[in-house]
Amino acid sequence: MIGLHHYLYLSAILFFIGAFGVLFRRNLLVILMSIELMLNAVNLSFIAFSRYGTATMDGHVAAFFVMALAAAEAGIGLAILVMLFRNRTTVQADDMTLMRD
Amino acid sequence: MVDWIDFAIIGGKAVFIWGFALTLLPVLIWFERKGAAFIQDRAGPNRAAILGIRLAGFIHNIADVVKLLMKEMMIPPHVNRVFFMIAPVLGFTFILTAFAVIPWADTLNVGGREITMQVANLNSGVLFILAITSLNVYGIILAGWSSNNKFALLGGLRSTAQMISYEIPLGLALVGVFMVYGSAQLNEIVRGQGELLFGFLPKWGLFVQPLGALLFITAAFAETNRNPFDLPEGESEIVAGYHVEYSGMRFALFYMGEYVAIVLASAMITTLYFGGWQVPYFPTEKIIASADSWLKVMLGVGGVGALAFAALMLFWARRMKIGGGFGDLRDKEGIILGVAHIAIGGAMLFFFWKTLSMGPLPDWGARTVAVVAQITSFALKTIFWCWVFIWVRWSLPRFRYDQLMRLGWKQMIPLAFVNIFITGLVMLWMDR
Amino acid sequence: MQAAFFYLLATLAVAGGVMMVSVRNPLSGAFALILSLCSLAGLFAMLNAEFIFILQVLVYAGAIMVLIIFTIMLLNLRKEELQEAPVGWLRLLLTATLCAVGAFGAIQVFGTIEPNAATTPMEGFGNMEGVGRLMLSNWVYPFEVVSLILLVAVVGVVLLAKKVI
Amino acid sequence: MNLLWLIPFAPLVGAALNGLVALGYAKREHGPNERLVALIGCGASLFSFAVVVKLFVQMRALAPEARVFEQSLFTWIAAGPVRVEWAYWVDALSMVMLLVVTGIGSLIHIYSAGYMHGDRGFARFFSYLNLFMFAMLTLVMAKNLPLLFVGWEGVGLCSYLLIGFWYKDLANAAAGKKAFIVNRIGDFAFLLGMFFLFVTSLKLGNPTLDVPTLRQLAFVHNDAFATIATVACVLLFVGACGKSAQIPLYVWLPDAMAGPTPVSALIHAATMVTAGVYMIARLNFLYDLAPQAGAVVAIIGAATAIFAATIGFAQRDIKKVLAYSTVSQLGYMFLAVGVGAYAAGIFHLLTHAFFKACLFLGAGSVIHGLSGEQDMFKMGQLRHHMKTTWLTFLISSLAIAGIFPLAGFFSKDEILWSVFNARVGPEWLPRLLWTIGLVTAGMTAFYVFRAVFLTFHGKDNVSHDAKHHLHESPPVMTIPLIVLAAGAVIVGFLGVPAALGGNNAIHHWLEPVFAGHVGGHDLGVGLAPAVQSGAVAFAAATEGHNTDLEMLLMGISVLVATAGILLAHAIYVRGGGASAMTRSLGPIYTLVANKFYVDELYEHAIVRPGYAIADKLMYRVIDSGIIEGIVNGLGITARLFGAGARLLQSGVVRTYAFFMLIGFLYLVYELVR
Repeated sequence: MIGLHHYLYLSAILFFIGAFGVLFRRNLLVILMSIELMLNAVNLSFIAFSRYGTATMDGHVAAFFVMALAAAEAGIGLAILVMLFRNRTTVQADDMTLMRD
Repeated sequence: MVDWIDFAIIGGKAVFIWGFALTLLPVLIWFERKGAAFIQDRAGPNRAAILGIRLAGFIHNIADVVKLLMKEMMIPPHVNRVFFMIAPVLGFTFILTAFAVIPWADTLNVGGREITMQVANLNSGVLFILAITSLNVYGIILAGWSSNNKFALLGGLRSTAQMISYEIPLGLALVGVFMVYGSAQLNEIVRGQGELLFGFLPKWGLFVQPLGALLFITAAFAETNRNPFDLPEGESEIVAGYHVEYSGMRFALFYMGEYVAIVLASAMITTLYFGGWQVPYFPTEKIIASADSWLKVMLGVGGVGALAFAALMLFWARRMKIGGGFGDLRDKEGIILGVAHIAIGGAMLFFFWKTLSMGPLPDWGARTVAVVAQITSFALKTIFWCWVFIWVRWSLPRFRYDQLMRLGWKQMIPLAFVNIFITGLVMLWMDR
Repeated sequence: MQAAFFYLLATLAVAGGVMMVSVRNPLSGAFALILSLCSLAGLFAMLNAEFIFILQVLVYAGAIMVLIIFTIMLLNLRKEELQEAPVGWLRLLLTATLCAVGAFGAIQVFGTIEPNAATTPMEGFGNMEGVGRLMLSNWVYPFEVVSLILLVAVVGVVLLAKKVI
Repeated sequence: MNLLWLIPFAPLVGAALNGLVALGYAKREHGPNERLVALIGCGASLFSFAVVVKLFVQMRALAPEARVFEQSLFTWIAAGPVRVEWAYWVDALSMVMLLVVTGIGSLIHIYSAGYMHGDRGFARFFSYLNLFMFAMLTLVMAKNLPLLFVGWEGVGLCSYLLIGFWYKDLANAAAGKKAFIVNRIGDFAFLLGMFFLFVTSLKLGNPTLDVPTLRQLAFVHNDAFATIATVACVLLFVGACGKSAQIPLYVWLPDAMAGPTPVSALIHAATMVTAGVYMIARLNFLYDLAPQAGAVVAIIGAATAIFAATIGFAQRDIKKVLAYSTVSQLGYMFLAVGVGAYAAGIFHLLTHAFFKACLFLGAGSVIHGLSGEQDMFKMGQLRHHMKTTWLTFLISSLAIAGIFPLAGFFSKDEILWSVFNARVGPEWLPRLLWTIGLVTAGMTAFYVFRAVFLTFHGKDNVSHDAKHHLHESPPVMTIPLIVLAAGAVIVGFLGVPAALGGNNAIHHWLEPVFAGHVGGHDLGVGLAPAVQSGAVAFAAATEGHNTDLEMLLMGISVLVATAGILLAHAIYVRGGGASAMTRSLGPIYTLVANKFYVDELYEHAIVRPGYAIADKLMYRVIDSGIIEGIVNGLGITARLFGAGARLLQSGVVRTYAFFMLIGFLYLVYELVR
């Protein structure tokens, strides 16, 4: 029988796959996508808790909010990325070091 | 527990709706060709024949299929092979999936078993369709990008932007429908359209949501990349858009995908704004109650219609003969069709005569009659809308790209908001 | 049956994720991610979250990922731009180890949580109406805030995307 | 009593109003309407006076033991066991002070309206004056020591503000600073004394600083209080020294004459400087427990009296003479309270308020008439020009000299009689103190009449310019003078001793306060023997069991005073004036004229070393070296840390994410653990 733990473990694994992507990759696009994966992993826990934990739909609402924010984040992030690419013709995160000093 | 009969029923329903959509494909292509010919005042395809039967060019489709199947499927160099091959399949599959929630008749009660006449009775079916169609863009985008061709890429980009843009007014126009019928479940919406407005007007979406209907239809045209919104494949600008590098059956898949999308859009328009499977003025109960008369009328009208058609065919065959004809089997086409229709009409009239002496229909029979009537209603409306798609295509010129975007963002989205607002106001005023 | 579906979808989700972080081409990565997201949508459906399942497909797969792919195509990166500078083995090992440790730890934490509602969910659980009612009653303030954030995002994106600021 | 709060707050409102007016006109070309300002200022003061008189009438109607009014406005401090109310409390002693403060204060307000006419800071002056009234009344009416201290500091502040009223003159500002700083030394001691009292009451399980409660505690637990009484009393007396200008903290008062003359009259003669005396009288129960402290007070008082009188001989400035006279007379009062004759001290305070205020105002009138001239050697023969001033000044001078039957006679002789009979210290001490007092009385007569003769009689040294403008002051100034002079004549009869057939009304009025009667409760039952030392002196002064001796002593003091006057007359009217005396005394005169070089002594002994310590040790070593070193060290350390931490800021987003992950892992670890 598949229970809460299965979903939570899957969520943890997906979250850290996403974290690995954020940490390891240099391409800003991939980093952005990794963040989306992390958000989704969290959504999975929300939904799983909603189903097996509280049996209310609050988790669904939370997941909805996460999705809305993810949409906003993706829009803004991509707009910034496009601007960056226009100005510096690169999407490598390691090249963006203007904040260093 | 889902037992095997349920599975079988679901499978049957899936086969039915897909069969319906795919059967409409050649019809649509025929429509397109003949419609174009009609509007351009020419004959259109009329050569391909099997044993002389051309069915006014319908048989030409078979020749097309054979041609496309026999053609070499080119894979140009410098393309991303995997994506190049996946892309056409994606577009086609997603659209077919969306048919799962289209209802085509009222719920059928047979042997204590309730059979909903849609593959999946999802609670938010409309959104499901939106979701699936939004995936449809991947096929185009992928094809455009993987072709490694600047025209293809431009077509893909245009297509993506256009589809994302018009999804918004599409969805917003739907909100009005949700509000009026209080549900996002397609079957519920259709059921809500069975009532009468002011006692004489069917409560169709078209009448309660005129602005919404207009917006939805327009956006649906854009979503299917049909004229006047066929920028992605604008042949005069970017050759053929995203599928410029495709050939053979892969090209055919794109082509079919487009027509299936038209069918889906027509089905959606029908379901949401034109009463779906509802027969105007005859809600399900009424049809069941007067199933005998319905059966008689259907058989009688069908039989007489078939005989009349047969007469027409025979008359045409005689004229052909007088005119000299082609000198081959084609000359016999009118006689063959006429004889066939005499047989069909005779059979129907025979059954009509039988029903006169028959007692009242059993319950399942009555219900089946109702379902058949509703399916017919649904099919006729859908086919009508398919025809409208063709009609518009050959009547209107194409937008310029910036006009397209301006229309979408600056006119349709605000209008959709206005529609929601007005709907809300009216509902408040009417107090539901 | 349920277990089979779960493991199938879970495998697909994990495989998609792993592929996304490992393939070099961002477009391939994006499609891998779409695979992963769609598998997650399936999992949501398995959890009786019908509305969220549809939203997942509609918003994530249908909008966000399209936007990302659109951007990838818009930038139209050349091969050399797609190439990342090689990352040292040490870094790979370190990151992977840390993430593995983190996942292990998170699993440990999750393992302590006891489910308390394993029964079949009530009628209408997870449908659009239920979620909508909850969202506009208990969660109406967050809801409004989210709408404001979206508005801000729209304005921000329009401003950012203008060539001349 | 519900009216109590009106007494201090009416002047406060006046101060606020006039302060606003002053602020509003600060940048304008013309000053505000003087009539209005004076109306507000004098009105507030007179209103308070009216309320006080009403209360006085009410109080007189009560039985002597019940003569207490009380009102608590709100809780001011509530911290742990401490509860300090903003409470007003008026008994017989406070009532005397209230009458003095509001009555004489009102007169001086009125006088000021004339004296300050045309000054740019007219509204500011009245605002300060009203504020002073508020602070002084708070001091007098305070139920507890912290509130008293508020008033104490408040009057100090107003004193500072008013001394430096003409702040554009650097000397005035310096004088204000001097007064303030010297007062702070006393305040410090005062605070320490207060803390001693508080700790004692805390140990007794009833932490309080309310005067009546402390009094009750002192009576019930007089052992506990006796152990700390001496220390506390000496500390409080140091505070009183600062406020009331006693040795060694008297140096600020003569300099304080830099302020406008009404200020000198009100603050530095009649009211504020007597706060020390009032405070000791208020805490009489404590001083009764500490005879040694009383002796210290008496000795310091006597020393101050004669020392200041000596300096008064050689001053040229008319206000300085009066200032030293004030110091001297305050010494007298301390002498009285030191030997336990609190009523005599308060009586002298009362009479002194009248005649000294009158003298100051008279001097002010003279200065006003002479367009700001203060040097007595540039005056003379003014009696022809300023008749009213001359007469009132003369009467007040006779009063301060102690000529029968003016006010000074009765109060001074009562003090001398009390001292003569006192039981403080060894046997010879009261006699010595008495002798000093007597000598001082003669000296007082001499230097006061020196001033009278130099100013109004003698040679006419008025400069030509000044003579041109010479005029009698307007009625608004002379009327207060007349009232005060009348007071200087009449007030003495409140305390006619039994020896002269009087009933000593003021003593009877104050009896409940000093004999242990509080609010109708007879706490004097079971008094410790120590408590009674004051009561004995008091009894000796009032019962008059030795009438003959008392009469004799009175005669001696009057003779001494008359001798002083005659000597002054001989020198300054008939003789060659100052030059002859200067010649005959030579270096001694120089010494006295320079105030015994006390200021210079302080300058070299305290101020210069203080500066040196502040500069060389505090500034250069501690502040620049240690404190700034610490601060700079912190800065340098932070910068070093920053330089180290900056290495972490690579600007690479992934690195930051890496640190976030590590933090997250730690969180997970904490959860798992």
